[in-house]
Amino acid sequence: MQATLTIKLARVAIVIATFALWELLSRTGLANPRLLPSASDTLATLGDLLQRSSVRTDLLVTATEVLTAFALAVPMGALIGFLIAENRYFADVAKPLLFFAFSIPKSIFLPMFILVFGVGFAQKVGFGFFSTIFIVIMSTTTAVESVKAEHLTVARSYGATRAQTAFRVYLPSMLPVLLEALRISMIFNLTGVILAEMYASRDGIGHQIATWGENFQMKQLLAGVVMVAAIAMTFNELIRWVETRCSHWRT
Amino acid sequence: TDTIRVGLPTKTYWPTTIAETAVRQKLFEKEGIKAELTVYRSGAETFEGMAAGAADIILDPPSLVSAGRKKGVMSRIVANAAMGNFGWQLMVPTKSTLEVKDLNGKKVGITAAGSGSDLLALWTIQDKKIDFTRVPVGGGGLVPNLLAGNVDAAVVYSPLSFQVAKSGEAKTILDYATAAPPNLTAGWIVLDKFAEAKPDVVQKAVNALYGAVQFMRANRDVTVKLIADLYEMPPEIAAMEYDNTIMKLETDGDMGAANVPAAVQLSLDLAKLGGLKDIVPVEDVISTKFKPVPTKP
Amino acid sequence: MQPLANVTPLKPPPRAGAIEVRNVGQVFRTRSQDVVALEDVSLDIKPGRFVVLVGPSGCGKSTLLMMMAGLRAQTSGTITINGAPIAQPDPNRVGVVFQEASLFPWLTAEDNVEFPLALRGVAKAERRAKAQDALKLVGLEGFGKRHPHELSGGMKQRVSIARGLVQDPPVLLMDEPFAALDEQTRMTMGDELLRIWAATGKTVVFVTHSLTEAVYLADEVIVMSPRPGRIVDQLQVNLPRPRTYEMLSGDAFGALRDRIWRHIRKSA
Amino acid sequence: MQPLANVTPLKPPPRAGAIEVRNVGQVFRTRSQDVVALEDVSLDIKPGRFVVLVGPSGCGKSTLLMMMAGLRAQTSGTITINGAPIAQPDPNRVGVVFQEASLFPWLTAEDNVEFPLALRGVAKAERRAKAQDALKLVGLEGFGKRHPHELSGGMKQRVSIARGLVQDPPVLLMDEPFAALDEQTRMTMGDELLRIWAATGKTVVFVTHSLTEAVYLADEVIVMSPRPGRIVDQLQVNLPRPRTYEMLSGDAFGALRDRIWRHIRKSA
Amino acid sequence: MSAKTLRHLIVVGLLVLWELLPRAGLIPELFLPSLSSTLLAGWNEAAEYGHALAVTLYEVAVSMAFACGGGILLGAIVGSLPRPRLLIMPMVSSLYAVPLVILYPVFTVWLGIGSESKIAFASIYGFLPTMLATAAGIQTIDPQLLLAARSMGATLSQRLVRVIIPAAIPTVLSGLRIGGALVIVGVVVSEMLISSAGIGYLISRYRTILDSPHVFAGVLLVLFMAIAFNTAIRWVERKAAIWQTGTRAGQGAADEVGSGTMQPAT
Ligand SMILES: Nc1ncnc2c1ncn2[C@@H]1O[C@H](COP(=O)(O)OP(=O)(O)OP(=O)(O)O)[C@@H](O)[C@H]1O
Ligand SMILES: Nc1ncnc2c1ncn2[C@@H]1O[C@H](COP(=O)(O)OP(=O)(O)OP(=O)(O)O)[C@@H](O)[C@H]1O
Ligand SMILES: [Mg+2]
Ligand SMILES: [Mg+2]
Repeated sequence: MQATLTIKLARVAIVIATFALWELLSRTGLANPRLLPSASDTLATLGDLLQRSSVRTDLLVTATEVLTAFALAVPMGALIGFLIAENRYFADVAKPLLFFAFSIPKSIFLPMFILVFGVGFAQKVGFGFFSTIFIVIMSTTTAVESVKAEHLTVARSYGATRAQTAFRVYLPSMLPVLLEALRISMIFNLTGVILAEMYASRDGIGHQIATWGENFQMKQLLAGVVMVAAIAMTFNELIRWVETRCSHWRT
Repeated sequence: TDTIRVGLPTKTYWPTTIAETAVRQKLFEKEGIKAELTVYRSGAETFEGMAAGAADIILDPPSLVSAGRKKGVMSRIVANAAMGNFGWQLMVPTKSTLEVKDLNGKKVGITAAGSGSDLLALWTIQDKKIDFTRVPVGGGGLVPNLLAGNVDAAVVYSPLSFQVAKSGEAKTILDYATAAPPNLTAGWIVLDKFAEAKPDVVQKAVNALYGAVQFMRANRDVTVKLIADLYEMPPEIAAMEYDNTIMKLETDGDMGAANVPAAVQLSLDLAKLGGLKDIVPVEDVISTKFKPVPTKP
Repeated sequence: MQPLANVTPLKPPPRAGAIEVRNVGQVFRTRSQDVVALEDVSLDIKPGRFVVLVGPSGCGKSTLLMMMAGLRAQTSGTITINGAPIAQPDPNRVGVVFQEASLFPWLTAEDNVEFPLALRGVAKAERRAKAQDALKLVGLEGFGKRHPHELSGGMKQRVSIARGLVQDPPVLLMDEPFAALDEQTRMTMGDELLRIWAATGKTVVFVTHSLTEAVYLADEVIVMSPRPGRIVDQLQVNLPRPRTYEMLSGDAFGALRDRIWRHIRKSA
Repeated sequence: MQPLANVTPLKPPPRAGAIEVRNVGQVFRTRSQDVVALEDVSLDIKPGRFVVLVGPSGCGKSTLLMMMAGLRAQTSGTITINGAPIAQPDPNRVGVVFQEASLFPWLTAEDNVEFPLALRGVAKAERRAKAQDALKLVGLEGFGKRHPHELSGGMKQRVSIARGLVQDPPVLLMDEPFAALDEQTRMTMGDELLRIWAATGKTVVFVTHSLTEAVYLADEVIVMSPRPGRIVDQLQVNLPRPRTYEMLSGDAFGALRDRIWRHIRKSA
Repeated sequence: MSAKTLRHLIVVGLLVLWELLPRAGLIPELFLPSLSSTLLAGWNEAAEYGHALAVTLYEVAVSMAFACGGGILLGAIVGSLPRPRLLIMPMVSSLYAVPLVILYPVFTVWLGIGSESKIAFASIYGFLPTMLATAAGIQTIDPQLLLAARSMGATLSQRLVRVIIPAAIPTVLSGLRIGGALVIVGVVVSEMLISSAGIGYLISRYRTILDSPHVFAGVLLVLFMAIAFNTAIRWVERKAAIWQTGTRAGQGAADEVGSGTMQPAT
């Protein structure tokens, strides 16, 4: 089913309402405007920030890091996840271990990434990768497990190879779960890269945001957060677009 | 040419101003080296950065050097950067009537347990013979939680302290720059390995850094503008930062000076309050090999 | 690989599709107890024969087919096709039309039919042409762009039959392919199937519950007993080919049908 | 709610199950084009009648049933049961046996049969007893603990029938319930169904592709034309009840069967 | 070698490496103190760690109830209603796109600095993936099953509890797994950022003074929580294996029961 006009309108309405509420809270003083600058102020600040070439460079740096980490983590995570789901033995060995790795706050390991990669592009990408891959693996495993046995039997009867089964049966039937996983992975990835930038860096938007926060520059901080959120949401919408294109067969 | 990687504990902290001035005035170039500045999240992260080999010279308190030596990271302070907690203030919301002595049993915000602000809070407890709960709220949470009333007071660093004082949101009830006994709060630190392998680079680096301090003292307007730019704050607050912090910094940085060992010892003693157990003798923490010769701009 | 039969139904080429089932048994382990689905089943199917399998519900017909297709391992005994055991599915030797349509819901009808060809890397245009032919054959011309959930039960089953035919393997295993079809469509489809079979020399193993259909289609009808499934009778249907609807009311036809009927009644 | 009929098949209680279908149409919107599945269908089914629906594959039988069950809204026209329109499924008035078994794979056979009772909060013991009876009725005694994937195609369909019967609604809609069954089981099940129907006074609407079955079971056979589905004939079957297998070879039976057959042939 | 043996071997191998690498000086003790010194540090401060664990466990338990319970319920509701799904899902996933960690210090302004803010943060952190995964899993359910349930008069809540959730069990379980892990991470991270109690607090306090053995003693405790949670989930998974029949996961479960004749897929 596609988003109908009403739903699109409702969505826009909700977005507007959110911003209106934000503006109202701040303007009426229900929330201390020093702590929650109004939406309009924040957006104006955002406009100013985007004028600055340094901020644009930071955004570009962060975006490159994020995309690189994502492009590495997703295929690799998906492959490992797939292997785990396909191979009982491998699964029994690796699944709990991966789960434990997933459950530890990753920021503990930030120093180790500096140890291995130094401070810079590789370290950000490395940490972004590290923050993302576990969730990709875990989600892929689930997605694989939700595939219907009868569809696999059919493919098997036609002599589908491993790769063919993967791409022609697993992939389409896992798609909804997988796209959701991609969405969540992107958020982990983004957070990972930003954390790495906050931890140690020479540039990148995370570094800026950390500074604004410590300096109690709430407008800039919120504008920065809106900026990052906007990037993530754009990505979300991209996936949604893929979703509507690919899943129309679902009723 | 050699590159020296300078690790700075946060962006809006005076070491960044020093290093940036040195870069902008081309003092490193004049010494024949290149500098690469990296900003870390806090002092401990900076130290980890150096230990991981990502920074050659950093600014941190002696306590971390001491703790690091016990953990196999061999480094020393090569230059004395500051002998006081300039700009650090114990603040309460403007409307609050609390005095320092009234804080007994109250909640006081600090950035992180074991951090500089924690040490000052602990010192306050000891010195004023009161007891209060220290609540770590992170750098970003300090002022918001103070204003929201989640904490009754907070140990605020500069120039944030100046900023909120100026805006009238909070007021100072204790200025650590004057109240706390002078001790070596921060120095420039290098790994022993690096000092041995490239003593000349270290020497040149400290020359440039102290050249920057000299330059800043001599050029108020330029520096105030730089601070305002770097920290993204109004010039009047930048000026307060200049007057109350930059002007108080050590100008020669000589670790061989007579008052240094006692100042370092005091610094380590304070850190003990914060739970530091890994104390090494003062002479292991400092190096007197380098005496900065400020680079002329 | 030979071209799809229905395009040029001229000469019956010799196809090699001998099936040998030797003392095959199948035991399912369930949570509660072991179920003996098949016991000591032996069969010899000569290449090019049309063999129909009948038997009461749950007697193991589908299970036997799955084993012949290499989709399930037997608990005991051996199954060979052209002398070689089938340890795993081999679409070059055996094609299957499943009892439940099991179409891929994310593919359109024609993409579903093309699926086995796509797996073999057949070029898009050729694939499409073959799929169109097969869909036409099952009376679904013009429905190629629909997704399975937009089709009726019988239509889905026909897509599934088309998918089985398009592969053109020497052995075709069909599990109640016409169950969801009305009598008229069923007859047309039966005739089409016979035509393809005659033209290509395939071996067909066909499961049905309609005894009339069984006799009408078969060279040989194999009757199975209820659990544990065993073979209780094996009838040669010596009616002349091509078969006509008139034969349905003939005595020979009636006699064969009755004989099967008695077997099934007895065993139930 | 009345007790399950087969437990006490003594007196036929009067059940209210009048179905009125007035000028009903159904248009499906697909990506490519609009499909008119049903056009101007009107029907009047008196309470307690056994009505059989026949028609070529894809003519809209299932669609019509879904609309009667309140599971799909018609595009035009009205459907009422006992005078009240059915905007949504109402198990107190209508029960459905689907064309595809649609059992819950995570429930055992008996839990599947109990499911509708559990929804109504029937006590465990009563539920279990009724489910056992229903399973016995469909010849699946002893299979209660199996999961659907451990059952054969026909067995699944029978579980689904049992699930429909256990609900005991005044109107029972059955979509090709016997399609996957062998002739023997099919006949037994048909007789059982007639017995329950006679004992409970239900209204039954039954879809089948077997014309013999249609005439054997029905009070009335409704013949539909292919897309767009319309009603082309409505035959009263006035054979006496109880029906016997001997009637199958009678002339009256043959004549009725032939008449339907001609309709279907013509329209195909 | 059985999978379990190999896994245990790997764990033992990792532990040995943990002991040896720092001892051999291959990794500075600052980054990874040896296992023995970590255990010793934990043992010496056992009381302190015990107290912190109690605080953290409490926060984890409450957040888990919110995140997993609420996430599954809402995910199931939203996932099964097409219109709300189209409306709400984009909102929810966009909401999750806001980097909460960055805003956490500001959040405490409204949520306070005690356990409430940790619970709120961890709940949100774990809630969204659980909900998203559940809702996505719902979409893979065979619509025919819902139709059947509807025909039998199942109310919305009955459909939810009796059809949607069981049918989506594999996805729901993994949502639970991910959500649960995130709750643990969320509580610890928020404690690390702002708090005066809990394991996260200890980790960040010891980290600030570069006391790495004590830091890793804390990490070890976090790991133990994860192990405990994993054990619990596996227990649920085994109980639920029977629900997954008909899917890949179910095939695995069936294999376990022992229909040994099944061939491996592909
Ligand atoms: N996976 C399984 N686990 C346990 N028992 C099974 C399994 N599959 C089939 N069976 C049992 O094996 C027997 C034979 O099943 P099969 O599907 O081969 O029957 P069939 O002859 O095709 O019946 P139908 O005509 O109803 O399709 C049945 O009793 C069934 O319950
Ligand atoms: N969801 C849908 N979208 C589009 N078309 C549909 C949809 N459902 C059914 N149709 C079309 O409506 C027509 C009638 O379908 P229906 O399932 O009612 O047929 P039927 O009489 O039950 O056939 P069969 O005997 O094969 O089960 C078919 O042409 C089918 O393709
Ligand atoms: Mg079968
Ligand atoms: Mg139908």
